[in-house]
Amino acid sequence: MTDSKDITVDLVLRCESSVEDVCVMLTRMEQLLDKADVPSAQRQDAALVMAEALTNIARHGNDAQRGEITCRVSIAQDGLECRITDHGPAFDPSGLGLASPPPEALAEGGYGWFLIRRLTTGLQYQRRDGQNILCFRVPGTPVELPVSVQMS
Amino acid sequence: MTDSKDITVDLVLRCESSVEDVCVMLTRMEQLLDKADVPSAQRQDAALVMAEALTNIARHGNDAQRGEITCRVSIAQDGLECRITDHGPAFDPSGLGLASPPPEALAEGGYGWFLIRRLTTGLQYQRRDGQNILCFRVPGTPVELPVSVQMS
Amino acid sequence: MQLSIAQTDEGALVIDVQETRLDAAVALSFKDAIRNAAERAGSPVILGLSRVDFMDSSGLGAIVGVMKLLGGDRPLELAGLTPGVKKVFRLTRMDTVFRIHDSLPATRALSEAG
Amino acid sequence: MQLSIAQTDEGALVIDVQETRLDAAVALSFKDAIRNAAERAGSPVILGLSRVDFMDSSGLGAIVGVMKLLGGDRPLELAGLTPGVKKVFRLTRMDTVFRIHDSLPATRALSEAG
Ligand SMILES: Nc1ncnc2c1ncn2[C@@H]1O[C@H](COP(=O)(O)OP(=O)(O)O)[C@@H](O)[C@H]1O
Ligand SMILES: Nc1ncnc2c1ncn2[C@@H]1O[C@H](COP(=O)(O)OP(=O)(O)O)[C@@H](O)[C@H]1O
Repeated sequence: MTDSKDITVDLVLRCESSVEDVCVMLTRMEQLLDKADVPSAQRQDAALVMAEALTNIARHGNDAQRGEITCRVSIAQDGLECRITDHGPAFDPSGLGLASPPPEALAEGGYGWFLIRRLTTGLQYQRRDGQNILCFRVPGTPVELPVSVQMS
Repeated sequence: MTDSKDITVDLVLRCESSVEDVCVMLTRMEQLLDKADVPSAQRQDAALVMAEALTNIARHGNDAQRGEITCRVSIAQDGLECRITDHGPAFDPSGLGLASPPPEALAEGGYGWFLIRRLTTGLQYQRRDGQNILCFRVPGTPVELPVSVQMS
Repeated sequence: MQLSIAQTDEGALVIDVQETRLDAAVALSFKDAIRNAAERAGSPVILGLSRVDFMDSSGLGAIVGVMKLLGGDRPLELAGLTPGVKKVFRLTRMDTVFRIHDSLPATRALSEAG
Repeated sequence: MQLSIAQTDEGALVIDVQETRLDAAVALSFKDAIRNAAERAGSPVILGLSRVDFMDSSGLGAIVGVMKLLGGDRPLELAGLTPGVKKVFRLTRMDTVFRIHDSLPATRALSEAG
Protein backbone atom coordinates (compact mmCIF):
# COMPACT_ATOMS: atom_id res chain seq x y z
CA MET A 1 0.00 0.00 0.00
CA THR A 2 1.44 3.31 -1.11
CA ASP A 3 -0.31 5.33 1.52
CA SER A 4 1.02 3.31 4.42
CA LYS A 5 4.69 3.24 3.50
CA ASP A 6 5.51 5.93 6.04
CA ILE A 7 3.66 4.22 8.87
CA THR A 8 5.60 1.65 10.85
CA VAL A 9 3.75 -0.99 12.83
CA ASP A 10 5.18 -2.99 15.75
CA LEU A 11 3.18 -5.80 17.29
CA VAL A 12 4.14 -6.70 20.84
CA LEU A 13 2.50 -9.81 22.26
CA ARG A 14 3.11 -11.35 25.66
CA CYS A 15 2.04 -14.59 27.25
CA GLU A 16 2.93 -17.06 29.94
CA SER A 17 5.53 -19.63 28.98
CA SER A 18 3.31 -22.63 28.34
CA VAL A 19 2.84 -24.57 25.12
CA GLU A 20 -0.89 -23.80 25.06
CA ASP A 21 -0.53 -20.05 25.59
CA VAL A 22 2.28 -19.83 23.08
CA CYS A 23 0.13 -21.45 20.39
CA VAL A 24 -2.80 -19.10 21.09
CA MET A 25 -0.41 -16.15 20.89
CA LEU A 26 0.97 -17.38 17.56
CA THR A 27 -2.53 -17.60 16.10
CA ARG A 28 -3.26 -14.05 17.24
CA MET A 29 0.05 -12.81 15.85
CA GLU A 30 -0.72 -14.34 12.46
CA GLN A 31 -4.13 -12.65 12.37
CA LEU A 32 -2.59 -9.27 13.16
CA LEU A 33 0.17 -9.71 10.57
CA ASP A 34 -2.52 -10.55 8.05
CA LYS A 35 -4.46 -7.38 8.93
CA ALA A 36 -1.26 -5.37 8.62
CA ASP A 37 -0.96 -6.49 4.98
CA VAL A 38 2.15 -8.64 5.43
CA PRO A 39 2.38 -10.93 2.34
CA SER A 40 1.23 -14.46 3.14
CA ALA A 41 4.54 -16.25 2.36
CA GLN A 42 6.43 -13.93 4.68
CA ARG A 43 3.73 -14.26 7.34
CA GLN A 44 3.94 -18.06 7.14
CA ASP A 45 7.73 -18.06 7.44
CA ALA A 46 7.55 -15.73 10.43
CA ALA A 47 4.80 -17.80 12.08
CA LEU A 48 6.86 -20.97 11.66
CA VAL A 49 10.07 -19.47 13.03
CA MET A 50 8.25 -17.92 15.98
CA ALA A 51 6.48 -21.21 16.66
CA GLU A 52 9.81 -23.06 16.76
CA ALA A 53 11.45 -20.51 19.05
CA LEU A 54 8.45 -20.12 21.37
CA THR A 55 7.73 -23.83 21.64
CA ASN A 56 11.36 -24.43 22.57
CA ILE A 57 11.09 -21.81 25.30
CA ALA A 58 7.89 -23.32 26.71
CA ARG A 59 9.32 -26.86 26.54
CA HIS A 60 12.98 -26.51 27.42
CA GLY A 61 13.17 -23.04 28.85
CA ASN A 62 11.68 -23.42 32.30
CA ASP A 63 11.11 -26.55 34.26
CA ALA A 64 9.90 -25.12 37.52
CA GLN A 65 8.41 -21.67 37.30
CA ARG A 66 6.61 -20.12 34.38
CA GLY A 67 7.74 -16.75 33.12
CA GLU A 68 6.48 -14.25 30.63
CA ILE A 69 7.52 -14.43 26.99
CA THR A 70 7.52 -11.27 24.88
CA CYS A 71 7.38 -11.43 21.13
CA ARG A 72 7.87 -8.19 19.19
CA VAL A 73 7.51 -7.99 15.44
CA SER A 74 8.37 -4.78 13.58
CA ILE A 75 6.86 -4.68 10.14
CA ALA A 76 9.34 -3.12 7.72
CA GLN A 77 9.04 -2.57 3.98
CA ASP A 78 11.33 -5.47 3.14
CA GLY A 79 10.85 -7.91 5.97
CA LEU A 80 9.89 -8.53 9.57
CA GLU A 81 12.24 -7.73 12.45
CA CYS A 82 11.52 -10.08 15.33
CA ARG A 83 12.68 -10.07 18.92
CA ILE A 84 11.74 -12.75 21.43
CA THR A 85 12.61 -12.44 25.12
CA ASP A 86 12.07 -14.98 27.89
CA HIS A 87 13.16 -15.72 31.45
CA GLY A 88 14.39 -19.27 30.87
CA PRO A 89 17.93 -20.40 31.71
CA ALA A 90 20.76 -19.30 29.46
CA PHE A 91 21.69 -21.72 26.69
CA ASP A 92 24.10 -21.80 23.79
CA PRO A 93 22.39 -21.92 20.41
CA SER A 94 25.60 -21.68 18.40
CA GLY A 95 25.71 -25.40 17.63
CA LEU A 96 21.97 -25.94 17.24
CA GLY A 97 20.30 -26.59 13.91
CA LEU A 98 23.39 -26.42 11.74
CA ALA A 99 21.94 -29.39 9.87
CA SER A 100 18.55 -31.05 9.91
CA PRO A 101 18.25 -34.66 11.07
CA PRO A 102 18.76 -36.98 8.08
CA PRO A 103 15.33 -37.95 6.67
CA GLU A 104 16.03 -41.68 6.86
CA ALA A 105 16.51 -41.37 10.64
CA LEU A 106 12.75 -40.67 10.89
CA ALA A 107 13.45 -38.31 13.80
CA GLU A 108 10.40 -37.01 15.64
CA GLY A 109 12.21 -33.87 16.81
CA GLY A 110 15.32 -31.82 16.36
CA TYR A 111 14.11 -29.84 13.33
CA GLY A 112 13.32 -26.62 15.22
CA TRP A 113 16.58 -24.72 15.20
CA PHE A 114 17.34 -25.86 11.67
CA LEU A 115 14.09 -24.23 10.47
CA ILE A 116 14.85 -21.08 12.49
CA ARG A 117 18.25 -20.76 10.81
CA ARG A 118 16.95 -21.66 7.38
CA LEU A 119 14.23 -18.97 7.27
CA THR A 120 15.93 -16.04 8.97
CA THR A 121 18.81 -13.64 8.49
CA GLY A 122 20.77 -11.77 11.14
CA LEU A 123 20.08 -14.33 13.86
CA GLN A 124 21.45 -13.09 17.18
CA TYR A 125 21.28 -14.51 20.69
CA GLN A 126 22.04 -12.47 23.79
CA ARG A 127 21.76 -13.10 27.51
CA ARG A 128 20.97 -9.92 29.41
CA ASP A 129 19.37 -9.15 32.80
CA GLY A 130 18.41 -12.78 33.34
CA GLN A 131 16.67 -12.95 29.99
CA ASN A 132 17.31 -14.68 26.70
CA ILE A 133 16.96 -12.29 23.79
CA LEU A 134 16.66 -13.77 20.33
CA CYS A 135 16.61 -11.37 17.38
CA PHE A 136 16.20 -12.23 13.73
CA ARG A 137 14.81 -10.98 10.48
CA VAL A 138 12.33 -12.75 8.23
CA PRO A 139 13.10 -11.29 4.83
CA GLY A 140 10.36 -10.40 2.40
CA THR A 141 10.12 -11.63 -1.13
CA PRO A 142 11.94 -9.21 -3.43
CA VAL A 143 9.69 -6.45 -4.66
CA GLU A 144 9.23 -6.61 -8.41
CA LEU A 145 9.44 -3.30 -10.19
CA PRO A 146 6.63 -2.35 -12.54
CA VAL A 147 7.58 -2.32 -16.23
CA SER A 148 7.07 1.41 -16.51
CA VAL A 149 7.54 3.84 -13.68
CA GLN A 150 5.25 6.80 -13.59
CA MET A 151 7.05 10.01 -12.74
CA SER A 152 5.27 12.84 -11.04
CA MET B 1 -12.36 -14.71 23.94
CA THR B 2 -11.61 -17.05 26.82
CA ASP B 3 -8.52 -18.54 25.26
CA SER B 4 -6.79 -15.21 24.71
CA LYS B 5 -7.26 -13.71 28.15
CA ASP B 6 -3.66 -14.47 29.09
CA ILE B 7 -2.23 -12.96 25.93
CA THR B 8 -1.53 -9.24 26.01
CA VAL B 9 -1.29 -7.32 22.77
CA ASP B 10 0.43 -3.95 22.33
CA LEU B 11 0.20 -2.11 19.03
CA VAL B 12 2.97 0.41 18.41
CA LEU B 13 2.52 2.61 15.35
CA ARG B 14 4.81 5.40 14.22
CA CYS B 15 4.50 8.07 11.54
CA GLU B 16 5.74 11.47 10.54
CA SER B 17 3.96 14.38 12.13
CA SER B 18 1.71 15.43 9.26
CA VAL B 19 -2.08 15.53 9.13
CA GLU B 20 -2.16 13.09 6.20
CA ASP B 21 0.14 10.50 7.76
CA VAL B 22 -1.64 10.74 11.08
CA CYS B 23 -4.99 9.97 9.45
CA VAL B 24 -3.56 6.96 7.59
CA MET B 25 -2.06 5.71 10.85
CA LEU B 26 -5.40 6.07 12.62
CA THR B 27 -7.15 4.01 9.96
CA ARG B 28 -4.53 1.30 10.31
CA MET B 29 -4.79 1.37 14.11
CA GLU B 30 -8.55 0.94 13.91
CA GLN B 31 -8.18 -2.09 11.63
CA LEU B 32 -5.70 -3.71 14.00
CA LEU B 33 -7.88 -3.00 17.06
CA ASP B 34 -10.77 -4.58 15.20
CA LYS B 35 -8.67 -7.69 14.43
CA ALA B 36 -7.63 -7.84 18.09
CA ASP B 37 -11.32 -8.19 19.08
CA VAL B 38 -11.63 -4.82 20.82
CA PRO B 39 -15.38 -4.06 21.14
CA SER B 40 -16.52 -1.52 18.56
CA ALA B 41 -17.69 1.21 20.97
CA GLN B 42 -14.35 1.16 22.76
CA ARG B 43 -12.51 1.11 19.44
CA GLN B 44 -14.47 4.12 18.24
CA ASP B 45 -13.79 6.06 21.43
CA ALA B 46 -10.09 5.27 21.20
CA ALA B 47 -9.95 6.20 17.52
CA LEU B 48 -11.63 9.54 18.25
CA VAL B 49 -9.37 10.41 21.18
CA MET B 50 -6.25 9.42 19.25
CA ALA B 51 -7.43 11.44 16.24
CA GLU B 52 -7.87 14.55 18.41
CA ALA B 53 -4.49 14.17 20.08
CA LEU B 54 -2.60 13.30 16.89
CA THR B 55 -4.23 15.98 14.76
CA ASN B 56 -3.31 18.56 17.40
CA ILE B 57 0.30 17.39 17.31
CA ALA B 58 0.46 17.58 13.51
CA ARG B 59 -1.24 21.01 13.47
CA HIS B 60 0.08 22.82 16.53
CA GLY B 61 3.02 20.69 17.54
CA ASN B 62 5.68 21.58 15.02
CA ASP B 63 5.82 24.54 12.74
CA ALA B 64 9.24 24.07 11.23
CA GLN B 65 10.52 20.53 11.28
CA ARG B 66 8.54 17.34 11.20
CA GLY B 67 9.20 14.73 13.83
CA GLU B 68 8.09 11.20 14.48
CA ILE B 69 4.94 10.47 16.46
CA THR B 70 4.62 7.17 18.33
CA CYS B 71 1.25 5.81 19.33
CA ARG B 72 1.19 2.76 21.60
CA VAL B 73 -2.02 1.00 22.55
CA SER B 74 -1.99 -1.82 25.10
CA ILE B 75 -5.11 -3.93 24.92
CA ALA B 76 -6.22 -4.86 28.43
CA GLN B 77 -9.23 -6.84 29.56
CA ASP B 78 -11.14 -3.76 30.70
CA GLY B 79 -9.88 -1.00 28.45
CA LEU B 80 -7.14 0.35 26.25
CA GLU B 81 -3.98 1.94 27.69
CA CYS B 82 -2.68 4.55 25.26
CA ARG B 83 0.58 6.46 25.15
CA ILE B 84 1.35 9.06 22.53
CA THR B 85 4.81 10.64 22.24
CA ASP B 86 5.93 13.43 19.93
CA HIS B 87 8.81 15.90 19.47
CA GLY B 88 6.72 19.07 19.37
CA PRO B 89 7.27 21.97 21.79
CA ALA B 90 6.13 21.59 25.38
CA PHE B 91 2.66 22.90 26.15
CA ASP B 92 0.37 23.06 29.12
CA PRO B 93 -2.83 21.06 28.66
CA SER B 94 -4.13 21.64 32.19
CA GLY B 95 -6.54 24.35 31.08
CA LEU B 96 -7.54 22.84 27.74
CA GLY B 97 -10.93 21.31 27.10
CA LEU B 98 -12.42 21.82 30.56
CA ALA B 99 -15.61 22.77 28.76
CA SER B 100 -16.74 22.46 25.16
CA PRO B 101 -17.49 25.62 23.17
CA PRO B 102 -21.17 26.59 23.71
CA PRO B 103 -23.23 25.17 20.83
CA GLU B 104 -24.77 28.54 19.97
CA ALA B 105 -21.27 29.93 19.28
CA LEU B 106 -21.14 27.68 16.21
CA ALA B 107 -17.41 27.23 16.78
CA GLU B 108 -15.51 25.44 14.01
CA GLY B 109 -12.79 24.26 16.39
CA GLY B 110 -11.85 23.94 20.02
CA TYR B 111 -13.67 20.66 20.68
CA GLY B 112 -10.57 18.46 20.60
CA TRP B 113 -9.31 18.48 24.17
CA PHE B 114 -12.84 18.41 25.52
CA LEU B 115 -13.45 15.14 23.67
CA ILE B 116 -10.11 13.76 24.88
CA ARG B 117 -11.05 14.49 28.50
CA ARG B 118 -14.59 13.28 28.11
CA LEU B 119 -13.69 9.83 26.77
CA THR B 120 -10.63 8.95 28.84
CA THR B 121 -9.55 8.27 32.41
CA GLY B 122 -6.13 8.71 33.98
CA LEU B 123 -5.08 11.44 31.55
CA GLN B 124 -1.46 12.38 32.20
CA TYR B 125 0.88 14.77 30.40
CA GLN B 126 4.65 14.66 30.85
CA ARG B 127 7.54 16.44 29.20
CA ARG B 128 10.64 14.26 29.10
CA ASP B 129 13.79 14.18 26.93
CA GLY B 130 12.41 16.79 24.56
CA GLN B 131 9.22 14.82 24.03
CA ASN B 132 5.60 15.27 24.98
CA ILE B 133 4.19 12.09 26.50
CA LEU B 134 0.43 11.82 26.77
CA CYS B 135 -0.99 8.78 28.55
CA PHE B 136 -4.62 7.88 29.03
CA ARG B 137 -6.97 5.00 29.31
CA VAL B 138 -10.03 4.37 27.19
CA PRO B 139 -12.20 2.32 29.52
CA GLY B 140 -14.44 -0.50 28.41
CA THR B 141 -17.36 1.11 30.22
CA PRO B 142 -18.23 4.74 29.43
CA VAL B 143 -16.60 7.58 31.36
CA GLU B 144 -19.04 9.47 33.57
CA LEU B 145 -17.41 12.81 34.30
CA PRO B 146 -14.68 14.93 32.80
CA VAL B 147 -11.45 14.62 34.77
CA SER B 148 -8.53 16.96 35.20
CA VAL B 149 -5.08 16.36 33.75
CA GLN B 150 -2.42 15.20 36.16
CA MET B 151 0.88 16.98 35.61
CA SER B 152 4.16 15.33 36.49
CA MET C 1 -14.67 13.62 -2.15
CA GLN C 2 -17.59 11.55 -3.43
CA LEU C 3 -21.05 13.06 -3.07
CA SER C 4 -24.40 11.93 -4.39
CA ILE C 5 -26.81 14.85 -5.00
CA ALA C 6 -30.60 14.77 -5.40
CA GLN C 7 -33.78 16.68 -4.53
CA THR C 8 -36.97 15.87 -2.64
CA ASP C 9 -40.43 16.61 -4.00
CA GLU C 10 -40.70 19.27 -1.30
CA GLY C 11 -37.69 21.09 -2.75
CA ALA C 12 -34.91 20.09 -0.33
CA LEU C 13 -31.39 19.60 -1.71
CA VAL C 14 -30.03 16.26 -0.53
CA ILE C 15 -26.26 15.72 -0.45
CA ASP C 16 -25.33 12.16 0.48
CA VAL C 17 -21.68 11.86 1.54
CA GLN C 18 -20.02 8.74 0.10
CA GLU C 19 -16.91 8.83 2.30
CA THR C 20 -16.29 6.64 5.36
CA ARG C 21 -14.15 9.14 7.26
CA LEU C 22 -14.59 12.85 7.96
CA ASP C 23 -11.25 13.66 9.56
CA ALA C 24 -8.58 16.34 9.45
CA ALA C 25 -7.16 14.96 6.20
CA VAL C 26 -10.39 15.55 4.27
CA ALA C 27 -12.04 18.41 6.22
CA LEU C 28 -11.02 21.14 3.76
CA SER C 29 -11.90 19.27 0.58
CA PHE C 30 -15.17 18.21 2.22
CA LYS C 31 -16.10 21.82 2.91
CA ASP C 32 -15.21 22.83 -0.65
CA ALA C 33 -17.15 19.97 -2.19
CA ILE C 34 -20.28 20.67 -0.13
CA ARG C 35 -20.09 24.38 -0.95
CA ASN C 36 -19.92 23.53 -4.67
CA ALA C 37 -22.76 21.04 -4.39
CA ALA C 38 -24.90 23.59 -2.52
CA GLU C 39 -24.72 25.99 -5.45
CA ARG C 40 -27.62 23.97 -6.79
CA ALA C 41 -31.11 25.13 -5.78
CA GLY C 42 -33.01 23.60 -2.89
CA SER C 43 -33.77 24.31 0.72
CA PRO C 44 -33.14 23.03 3.32
CA VAL C 45 -29.84 21.33 2.49
CA ILE C 46 -29.91 17.82 3.96
CA LEU C 47 -26.52 16.17 4.48
CA GLY C 48 -26.58 12.36 4.43
CA LEU C 49 -23.95 10.85 6.70
CA SER C 50 -24.90 7.16 6.76
CA ARG C 51 -21.62 6.06 5.11
CA VAL C 52 -19.48 8.04 7.53
CA ASP C 53 -18.37 5.72 10.31
CA PHE C 54 -15.70 8.01 11.68
CA MET C 55 -15.89 11.77 12.30
CA ASP C 56 -13.61 13.77 14.59
CA SER C 57 -13.77 17.41 15.67
CA SER C 58 -12.20 18.48 12.36
CA GLY C 59 -15.12 16.86 10.55
CA LEU C 60 -17.59 18.46 12.96
CA GLY C 61 -15.91 21.84 12.40
CA ALA C 62 -16.25 21.44 8.64
CA ILE C 63 -19.98 20.73 8.96
CA VAL C 64 -20.42 23.80 11.17
CA GLY C 65 -18.45 25.80 8.59
CA VAL C 66 -20.80 24.66 5.83
CA MET C 67 -23.80 25.63 7.95
CA LYS C 68 -22.42 29.14 8.37
CA LEU C 69 -21.62 29.43 4.65
CA LEU C 70 -25.19 28.58 3.74
CA GLY C 71 -26.49 31.46 5.84
CA GLY C 72 -29.52 31.77 8.05
CA ASP C 73 -32.26 31.43 5.43
CA ARG C 74 -31.06 28.10 4.07
CA PRO C 75 -30.82 25.65 6.97
CA LEU C 76 -28.41 22.69 7.00
CA GLU C 77 -29.98 19.49 8.29
CA LEU C 78 -28.37 16.10 8.92
CA ALA C 79 -29.55 12.54 8.26
CA GLY C 80 -28.44 8.97 8.86
CA LEU C 81 -25.89 9.48 11.63
CA THR C 82 -23.93 6.35 12.55
CA PRO C 83 -23.33 5.67 16.28
CA GLY C 84 -19.79 7.11 16.31
CA VAL C 85 -20.84 10.31 14.52
CA LYS C 86 -23.91 10.71 16.70
CA LYS C 87 -21.73 10.46 19.78
CA VAL C 88 -19.53 13.39 18.69
CA PHE C 89 -22.64 15.56 18.15
CA ARG C 90 -24.06 14.51 21.50
CA LEU C 91 -20.89 15.03 23.55
CA THR C 92 -20.34 18.52 22.08
CA ARG C 93 -24.09 19.27 22.32
CA MET C 94 -23.95 20.27 18.66
CA ASP C 95 -26.94 17.98 18.16
CA THR C 96 -28.95 20.89 19.58
CA VAL C 97 -28.15 23.23 16.69
CA PHE C 98 -28.92 20.90 13.78
CA ARG C 99 -32.20 19.31 12.82
CA ILE C 100 -31.30 15.62 12.65
CA HIS C 101 -33.32 13.08 10.63
CA ASP C 102 -33.03 9.35 11.25
CA SER C 103 -32.64 8.67 7.55
CA LEU C 104 -32.51 10.48 4.22
CA PRO C 105 -35.90 11.44 2.73
CA ALA C 106 -36.99 9.96 -0.60
CA THR C 107 -35.48 11.86 -3.52
CA ARG C 108 -35.79 12.18 -7.27
CA ALA C 109 -33.05 12.83 -9.82
CA LEU C 110 -31.77 16.36 -9.77
CA SER C 111 -33.74 18.75 -12.00
CA GLU C 112 -31.10 20.15 -14.32
CA ALA C 113 -33.08 23.40 -14.60
CA GLY C 114 -32.86 23.80 -10.80
CA MET D 1 -9.29 -33.33 17.03
CA GLN D 2 -11.72 -33.58 14.12
CA LEU D 3 -11.05 -36.30 11.55
CA SER D 4 -13.11 -37.51 8.65
CA ILE D 5 -12.52 -41.19 7.84
CA ALA D 6 -13.31 -43.11 4.65
CA GLN D 7 -12.00 -45.82 2.32
CA THR D 8 -11.10 -45.99 -1.36
CA ASP D 9 -12.32 -48.75 -3.66
CA GLU D 10 -8.72 -49.96 -3.75
CA GLY D 11 -8.77 -50.50 0.01
CA ALA D 12 -6.82 -47.49 1.28
CA LEU D 13 -7.86 -45.92 4.60
CA VAL D 14 -8.29 -42.18 4.14
CA ILE D 15 -8.07 -39.91 7.20
CA ASP D 16 -8.86 -36.30 6.37
CA VAL D 17 -7.69 -33.91 9.09
CA GLN D 18 -10.26 -31.18 9.82
CA GLU D 19 -7.94 -28.93 11.85
CA THR D 20 -6.25 -25.76 10.59
CA ARG D 21 -3.16 -26.01 12.80
CA LEU D 22 -0.83 -28.89 13.60
CA ASP D 23 1.33 -27.33 16.29
CA ALA D 24 2.82 -28.20 19.67
CA ALA D 25 -0.53 -27.65 21.42
CA VAL D 26 -2.28 -30.40 19.43
CA ALA D 27 0.61 -32.71 18.46
CA LEU D 28 -0.11 -35.31 21.16
CA SER D 29 -3.88 -35.46 20.70
CA PHE D 30 -3.31 -35.56 16.93
CA LYS D 31 -1.08 -38.62 17.27
CA ASP D 32 -3.62 -40.32 19.55
CA ALA D 33 -6.53 -39.57 17.27
CA ILE D 34 -4.76 -40.87 14.16
CA ARG D 35 -3.68 -44.02 15.99
CA ASN D 36 -7.30 -44.66 17.00
CA ALA D 37 -8.57 -43.97 13.50
CA ALA D 38 -5.95 -46.27 12.01
CA GLU D 39 -7.33 -49.21 13.99
CA ARG D 40 -9.79 -49.49 11.12
CA ALA D 41 -8.73 -51.70 8.22
CA GLY D 42 -7.15 -50.31 5.07
CA SER D 43 -3.74 -49.88 3.53
CA PRO D 44 -2.03 -47.59 2.75
CA VAL D 45 -3.20 -44.99 5.27
CA ILE D 46 -3.60 -41.68 3.41
CA LEU D 47 -3.58 -38.55 5.57
CA GLY D 48 -5.46 -35.57 4.09
CA LEU D 49 -3.92 -32.24 5.10
CA SER D 50 -5.74 -29.76 2.86
CA ARG D 51 -7.35 -27.95 5.83
CA VAL D 52 -4.05 -27.58 7.67
CA ASP D 53 -2.63 -24.16 6.87
CA PHE D 54 -0.03 -24.20 9.63
CA MET D 55 2.28 -27.01 10.69
CA ASP D 56 5.49 -26.64 12.69
CA SER D 57 8.17 -29.19 13.59
CA SER D 58 5.97 -30.54 16.40
CA GLY D 59 3.30 -31.33 13.82
CA LEU D 60 5.90 -32.89 11.54
CA GLY D 61 7.22 -34.94 14.44
CA ALA D 62 3.72 -36.22 15.18
CA ILE D 63 3.23 -37.33 11.58
CA VAL D 64 6.59 -39.15 11.65
CA GLY D 65 5.52 -40.75 14.94
CA VAL D 66 2.30 -42.02 13.33
CA MET D 67 4.28 -43.43 10.42
CA LYS D 68 6.48 -45.39 12.80
CA LEU D 69 3.47 -46.63 14.79
CA LEU D 70 1.87 -48.02 11.64
CA GLY D 71 4.93 -50.14 10.96
CA GLY D 72 6.70 -51.01 7.73
CA ASP D 73 3.94 -53.03 6.06
CA ARG D 74 1.31 -50.31 6.28
CA PRO D 75 2.67 -47.18 4.64
CA LEU D 76 1.55 -43.68 5.59
CA GLU D 77 0.95 -41.40 2.61
CA LEU D 78 0.05 -37.72 2.53
CA ALA D 79 -2.36 -35.71 0.38
CA GLY D 80 -3.44 -32.10 -0.21
CA LEU D 81 -0.49 -30.26 1.33
CA THR D 82 -0.99 -26.48 1.57
CA PRO D 83 2.00 -24.26 0.65
CA GLY D 84 3.12 -23.68 4.26
CA VAL D 85 2.98 -27.39 5.12
CA LYS D 86 4.73 -28.36 1.89
CA LYS D 87 7.54 -25.96 2.73
CA VAL D 88 8.24 -27.64 6.10
CA PHE D 89 8.46 -31.05 4.39
CA ARG D 90 10.72 -29.65 1.68
CA LEU D 91 13.10 -27.77 4.01
CA THR D 92 13.56 -30.82 6.25
CA ARG D 93 13.71 -33.12 3.18
CA MET D 94 11.03 -35.24 4.86
CA ASP D 95 9.14 -35.05 1.54
CA THR D 96 11.57 -37.79 0.44
CA VAL D 97 10.26 -40.33 2.95
CA PHE D 98 6.53 -39.97 2.31
CA ARG D 99 4.56 -40.62 -0.83
CA ILE D 100 2.74 -37.34 -1.38
CA HIS D 101 -0.47 -37.04 -3.45
CA ASP D 102 -1.70 -33.73 -4.82
CA SER D 103 -5.20 -34.39 -3.54
CA LEU D 104 -7.22 -37.01 -1.69
CA PRO D 105 -8.42 -39.96 -3.81
CA ALA D 106 -12.16 -40.56 -4.27
CA THR D 107 -13.62 -42.45 -1.31
CA ARG D 108 -16.76 -44.25 -0.25
CA ALA D 109 -18.38 -44.43 3.17
CA LEU D 110 -16.49 -46.58 5.62
CA SER D 111 -17.51 -50.25 5.54
CA GLU D 112 -18.56 -50.98 9.11
CA ALA D 113 -17.42 -54.57 8.75
CA GLY D 114 -13.91 -53.33 7.89
N1 LIG E 1 14.96 -21.87 24.44
C1 LIG E 1 15.72 -22.95 24.79
N2 LIG E 1 16.10 -23.11 26.07
C2 LIG E 1 16.84 -24.17 26.42
N3 LIG E 1 17.21 -25.15 25.56
C3 LIG E 1 16.85 -25.04 24.28
C4 LIG E 1 16.08 -23.95 23.83
N4 LIG E 1 15.89 -24.11 22.50
C5 LIG E 1 16.49 -25.26 22.16
N5 LIG E 1 17.08 -25.84 23.20
C6 LIG E 1 17.84 -27.13 23.18
O1 LIG E 1 18.19 -27.38 21.82
C7 LIG E 1 17.69 -28.65 21.39
C8 LIG E 1 17.35 -28.62 19.91
O2 LIG E 1 16.22 -27.79 19.67
P1 LIG E 1 15.38 -27.94 18.35
O3 LIG E 1 16.28 -27.87 17.18
O4 LIG E 1 14.29 -26.93 18.37
O5 LIG E 1 14.75 -29.39 18.41
P2 LIG E 1 13.73 -30.02 19.50
O6 LIG E 1 13.17 -28.92 20.30
O7 LIG E 1 12.74 -30.72 18.65
O8 LIG E 1 14.60 -30.95 20.30
C9 LIG E 1 16.52 -28.92 22.30
O9 LIG E 1 16.24 -30.29 22.40
C10 LIG E 1 16.97 -28.31 23.62
O10 LIG E 1 17.79 -29.20 24.33
N1 LIG F 1 -0.09 18.97 20.91
C1 LIG F 1 -0.22 20.30 21.05
N2 LIG F 1 0.87 21.11 20.94
C2 LIG F 1 0.73 22.43 21.07
N3 LIG F 1 -0.43 23.05 21.32
C3 LIG F 1 -1.54 22.32 21.41
C4 LIG F 1 -1.50 20.91 21.31
N4 LIG F 1 -2.76 20.46 21.47
C5 LIG F 1 -3.53 21.50 21.66
N5 LIG F 1 -2.83 22.64 21.65
C6 LIG F 1 -3.40 24.01 21.84
O1 LIG F 1 -4.66 23.88 22.48
C7 LIG F 1 -5.70 24.46 21.70
C8 LIG F 1 -7.01 23.72 21.87
O2 LIG F 1 -6.93 22.45 21.27
P1 LIG F 1 -8.24 21.67 20.91
O3 LIG F 1 -9.13 21.60 22.10
O4 LIG F 1 -7.85 20.35 20.35
O5 LIG F 1 -8.96 22.52 19.79
P2 LIG F 1 -8.42 22.95 18.34
O6 LIG F 1 -7.24 22.11 18.01
O7 LIG F 1 -9.59 22.71 17.47
O8 LIG F 1 -8.07 24.41 18.48
C9 LIG F 1 -5.17 24.47 20.29
O9 LIG F 1 -5.77 25.47 19.50
C10 LIG F 1 -3.68 24.69 20.51
O10 LIG F 1 -3.40 26.07 20.68
